[in-house]
Amino acid sequence: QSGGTLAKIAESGEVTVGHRDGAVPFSYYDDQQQAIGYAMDLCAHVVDAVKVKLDKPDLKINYMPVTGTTRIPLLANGTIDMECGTTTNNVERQKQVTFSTTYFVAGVRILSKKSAPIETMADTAGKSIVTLAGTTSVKIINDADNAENLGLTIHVVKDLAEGMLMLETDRAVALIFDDISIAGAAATSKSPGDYQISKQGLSVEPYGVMLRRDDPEFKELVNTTLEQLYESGEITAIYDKWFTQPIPPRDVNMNFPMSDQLKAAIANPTDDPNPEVYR
Amino acid sequence: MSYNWNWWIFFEPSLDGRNTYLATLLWGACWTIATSICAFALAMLLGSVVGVARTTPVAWMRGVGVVFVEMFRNIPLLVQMFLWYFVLPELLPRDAGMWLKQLPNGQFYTAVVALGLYHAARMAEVVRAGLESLPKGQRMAGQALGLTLPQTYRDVLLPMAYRIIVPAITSEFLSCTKNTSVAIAIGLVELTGSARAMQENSFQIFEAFAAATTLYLMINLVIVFVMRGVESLAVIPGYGEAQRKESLV
Amino acid sequence: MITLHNVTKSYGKFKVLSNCTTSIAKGEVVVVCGPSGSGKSTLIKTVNGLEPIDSGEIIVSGIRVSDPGTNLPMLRSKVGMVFQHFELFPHLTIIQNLVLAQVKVLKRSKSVAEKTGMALLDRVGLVAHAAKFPGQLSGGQQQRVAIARALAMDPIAMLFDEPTSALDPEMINEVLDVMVELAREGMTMMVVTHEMGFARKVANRVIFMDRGEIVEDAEKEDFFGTPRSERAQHFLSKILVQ
Amino acid sequence: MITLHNVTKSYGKFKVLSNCTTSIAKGEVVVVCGPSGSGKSTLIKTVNGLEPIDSGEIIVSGIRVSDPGTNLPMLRSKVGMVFQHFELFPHLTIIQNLVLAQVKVLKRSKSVAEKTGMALLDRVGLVAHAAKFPGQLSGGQQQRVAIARALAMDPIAMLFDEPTSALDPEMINEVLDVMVELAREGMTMMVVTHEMGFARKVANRVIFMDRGEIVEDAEKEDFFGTPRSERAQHFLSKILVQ
Amino acid sequence: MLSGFDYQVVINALPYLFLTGMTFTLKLTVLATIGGILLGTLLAVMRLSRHRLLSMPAAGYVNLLRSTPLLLVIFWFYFLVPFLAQWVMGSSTPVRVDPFWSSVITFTLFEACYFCEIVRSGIQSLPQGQSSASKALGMTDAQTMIYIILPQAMRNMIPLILTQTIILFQDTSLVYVLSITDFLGAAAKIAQRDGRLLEMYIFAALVYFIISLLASHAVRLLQKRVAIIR
Ligand SMILES: Nc1ncnc2c1ncn2[C@@H]1O[C@H](COP(=O)(O)OP(=O)(O)OP(=O)(O)O)[C@@H](O)[C@H]1O
Ligand SMILES: Nc1ncnc2c1ncn2[C@@H]1O[C@H](COP(=O)(O)OP(=O)(O)OP(=O)(O)O)[C@@H](O)[C@H]1O
Ligand SMILES: [Mg+2]
Ligand SMILES: [Mg+2]
Repeated sequence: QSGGTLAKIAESGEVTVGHRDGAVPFSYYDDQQQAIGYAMDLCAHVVDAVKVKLDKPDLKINYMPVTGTTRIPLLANGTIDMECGTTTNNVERQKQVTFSTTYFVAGVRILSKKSAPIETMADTAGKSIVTLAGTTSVKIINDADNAENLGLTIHVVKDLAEGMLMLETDRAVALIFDDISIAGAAATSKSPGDYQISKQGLSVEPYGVMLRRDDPEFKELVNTTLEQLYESGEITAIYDKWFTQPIPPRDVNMNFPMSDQLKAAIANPTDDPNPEVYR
Repeated sequence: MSYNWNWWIFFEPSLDGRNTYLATLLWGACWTIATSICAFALAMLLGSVVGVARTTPVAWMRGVGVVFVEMFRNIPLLVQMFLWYFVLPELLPRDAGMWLKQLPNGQFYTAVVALGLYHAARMAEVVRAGLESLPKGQRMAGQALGLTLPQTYRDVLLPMAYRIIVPAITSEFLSCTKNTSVAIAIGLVELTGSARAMQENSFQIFEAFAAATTLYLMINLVIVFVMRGVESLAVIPGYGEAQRKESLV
Repeated sequence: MITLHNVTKSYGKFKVLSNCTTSIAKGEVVVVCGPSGSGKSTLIKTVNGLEPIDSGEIIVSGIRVSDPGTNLPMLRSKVGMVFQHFELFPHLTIIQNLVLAQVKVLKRSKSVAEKTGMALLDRVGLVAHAAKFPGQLSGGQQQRVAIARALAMDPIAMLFDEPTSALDPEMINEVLDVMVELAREGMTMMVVTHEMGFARKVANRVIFMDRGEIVEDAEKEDFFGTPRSERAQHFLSKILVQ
Repeated sequence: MITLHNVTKSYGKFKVLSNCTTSIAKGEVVVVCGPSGSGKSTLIKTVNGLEPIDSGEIIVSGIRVSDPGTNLPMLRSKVGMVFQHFELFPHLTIIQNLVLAQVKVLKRSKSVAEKTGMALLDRVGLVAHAAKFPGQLSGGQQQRVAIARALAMDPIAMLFDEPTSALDPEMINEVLDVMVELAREGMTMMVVTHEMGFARKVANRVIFMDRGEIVEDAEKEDFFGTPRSERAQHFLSKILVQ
Repeated sequence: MLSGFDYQVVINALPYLFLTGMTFTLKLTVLATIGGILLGTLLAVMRLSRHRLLSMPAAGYVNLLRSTPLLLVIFWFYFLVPFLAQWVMGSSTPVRVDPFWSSVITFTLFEACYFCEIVRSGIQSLPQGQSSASKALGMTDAQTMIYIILPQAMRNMIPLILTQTIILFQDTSLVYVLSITDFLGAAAKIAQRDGRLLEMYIFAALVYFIISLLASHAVRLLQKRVAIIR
């Protein structure tokens, strides 16, 4: 199919992987400023599959950092060919882009300081909270704010690091975002012991590789690759490498065994954006 | 892979669930205007003081002026915003820092201060240039009549200097308005920020940016229009004509 | 009235004034001349402290100008000064130009100041222009306003720095006429000018400067009769050749 | 040599020149005078086409200046011009100022041009300054260089636009001396100036302008003797009073 | 918190900050300056042209970009450039443009407007008498431009151009909002990885300050050297 991603890659001889620069442990920078992480490993398999498919073993791979703001436009305008990070698969986004099979199931939760703990959205009433620009959390928070009349001051920042900074410096009492990411941020912060994560989840967030719409050929290739990893059980090794063992650059251990939701999603691969499917 | 235009997006409800996207953009424009006006008022005030300081015969005042100007114009505005927003509260005593951080609309005040000081440095140079463009004899004439130095500045030098720099003030004001957009880096949801938020959530990049650009153009036009009025108020009969004649000969 | 004793001033290594000594009695008119850059403007500006001096002494009507404690604004209000480029305040009307310092410095009421101002404008023949701005007058008219502005402060002496050299030839005389009249009325005047016709007519003494020194300081008759220094002779021959 | 016939020019509604007619013979020296803004500068600039005219005719040495087909650069290279503000090229040294147009316009070799240039600098007494920049010379010196620059093109006529009015009094004569000498050597000259001493000494004819018109065009003796128009009388009385 | 100021963090980060970050910033500054001057001169000549077909579009472009905040322009071009490249290269899909080149294009297109105004006023500000004098010597319009106007205009413009370049150097920090690794971006990345924001921001401010200050000082010295003696 002309105009498809595979054709574009074949034509230009290069593929560009969009990644996040601080989404521990999905895609983030190590000591050498190389993008690494769970999602990056999965995407490496996709790239390998592309090489085989196009018979181009010396395919050039570009890495490009994206933010919540830039990831969708950059995918749409052809700057990146896939995005490997912590992007939630949901219905609104499906109008612009599409997603591979789900490779992680997160939930939005609240990170706060132990000295001023926050458990539920109601606890944040009248206070300043922070979340990340261009993410699904923004909508969740706004909906809660409107529904419960919380009178929140909502700060929307560029990335997780800035969000942590707001929380660290008491500009906000809570950082509300995907549980695994805030866990990563807290774990790699200066004093991990100061923070706590709420028990209650505000939503279910299936992650997938974000791809351009209307390109079934490429999506097929990505899905096949992932499903092969799921079937062969290779996924467990990759998962453990990032979630239950010490990871670079500072040998922090996320201690985050695979959830039942993810196990189910791996047993029955799906790219469904509907949260109910994963509950 | 082509881009899906959707101009109706402006009338759809935005993420906050209360306003349409158009309304959020207009709110953003209001923040832009408010920030810009407050910051520029600060810049005019401080800039005038520093600009005057740089032209006085008093050595230490000139020194302070130089330090102020060099300091605030040689650090990128974005970095200055970060310093004011993230670094300053940490350098203050704990309670003062906490108070600062929990100030409602903290980003707004920070943006006003950061922008105000940044543009004050540039206004100081403008005011100085205005004062220096006056014939040296004007200061002497004022003093020869027995006016004190402050009187000479207030009644003789500054009224002329301000008239001369009206065009420069206009362009500084325009630049200040544009620079408010840098405040998105500390989370102020002004016009560029609300366009960005609209883009993130609706994915209609070019509609959002086109609307923001149009609004900026309109704000610009209004400023230019108002400053034209100021300029015509500042005209002194005979003064400009003499200048114009001279440039012809 | 005005005494200068050993006045010296340098810009860096460059001596603008060296050991200038002279004095001007009440009612005397002294013309200062000399080549460009010889320090005439600087000398005349030291008299009311517009140019600070490095050493020496200047006494104006009993006040030591160069003393750090001297109230310079007060002194200056007593000594009128007229500049080469008029230096009217362009943003003020003619009458406002005359009123400003009377109100701010002499603390006169606005109405008194305006009355004084109008009387002086009448004297220089410019009442009709009171409401105009300086830019709307010709050079000669502007200079007459400048003289009126200085007179409004009731000065005890007047300093002129080349008052006619920025004027078109046709306008020089209207200004000189005002100055001649002033001299006749007994005003103490120190005038930097190249207008030797004026010097001949009203000066009591002529001071000739060169390279920061007072080379010649003579009665008018002596100066135009038998100038002693070669430099002064040379200068006069150049300037009077036409 | 130079003929102007019914020359007219307006800026918008404002008539700068109206029906100016005169002619200058070879070797003649004509002085143009008149009040400020009367159109003297404009008139002289029409002669070498620096100011285009609206109607009328100008012929210089047989060439019709106002014809669209005229090679203006060629014409201009034959007519020297000296400006009030010298207009030396500040980024070039004195000798480079003299050489540039010789090389670029007359296509002389650089060495020939330099020789000519040095000879002319010698004539105006400035060889020693050949390597300096214009900004390092006094006004009088700069104007002498400007004259030398014009002469370097071997002009058949010279135009002067108030060549001394931007100069200090002492420097006026050093420039006038060069001009007087030039006139004595038989150069055709058209000179806008207020220096009536110069006019008396070397002019053949005097043209008096007012409000864009040539009001008076007379032999020197007649002009200074019995000027006919009232305006000219008035002007002369003002300018010569000293 | 200041008591915990950690110099070691800064020292460890130096190679990354300068080899990756500052290199990017300086390369971007230099290329955008060169591109901006070339395009800006072209725009200036167009604006000064008597043909409206040339002057109008140039004026429109310059005025549009000058009334839009740089940050918005950065967003615009970052997302638009691939489409532009597709159009220019006649490709069937939007073309991937490296963030570096995307930034270079953005800043070139933006700064050209400012350089355009510098060049334009540089040419216009020369006294009329100079071109009169040149023409009076018989030089043609072109010769007047080449030998008299441009050499003087250029010398008058050099300080302004260099000052604009220093502003550009500072403005490049705005690519931070796109997570591009310029100097500020590098500092921010280290800061977030090591949780040392204060140290990194203060250090970044210091570096920008010193470089800009030295550069503007150098411009002032140069200004005296190239200035025409008047
Ligand atoms: N601020 C200054 N710094 C350095 N030198 C100065 C300064 N002001 C004046 N001078 C120099 O001092 C000398 C005397 O200047 P002054 O203006 O008194 O001369 P003048 O006799 O009035 O000349 P003119 O007839 O040109 O007005 C000149 O050589 C001038 O260059
Ligand atoms: N480009 C122009 N546009 C409009 N008016 C002009 C222009 N150039 C000159 N004038 C007007 O034309 C008139 C004649 O000007 P010109 O310079 O020829 O006078 P002038 O006799 O040389 O005066 P001066 O003695 O002041 O040099 C003046 O009133 C001037 O204002
Ligand atoms: Mg002087
Ligand atoms: Mg003229």
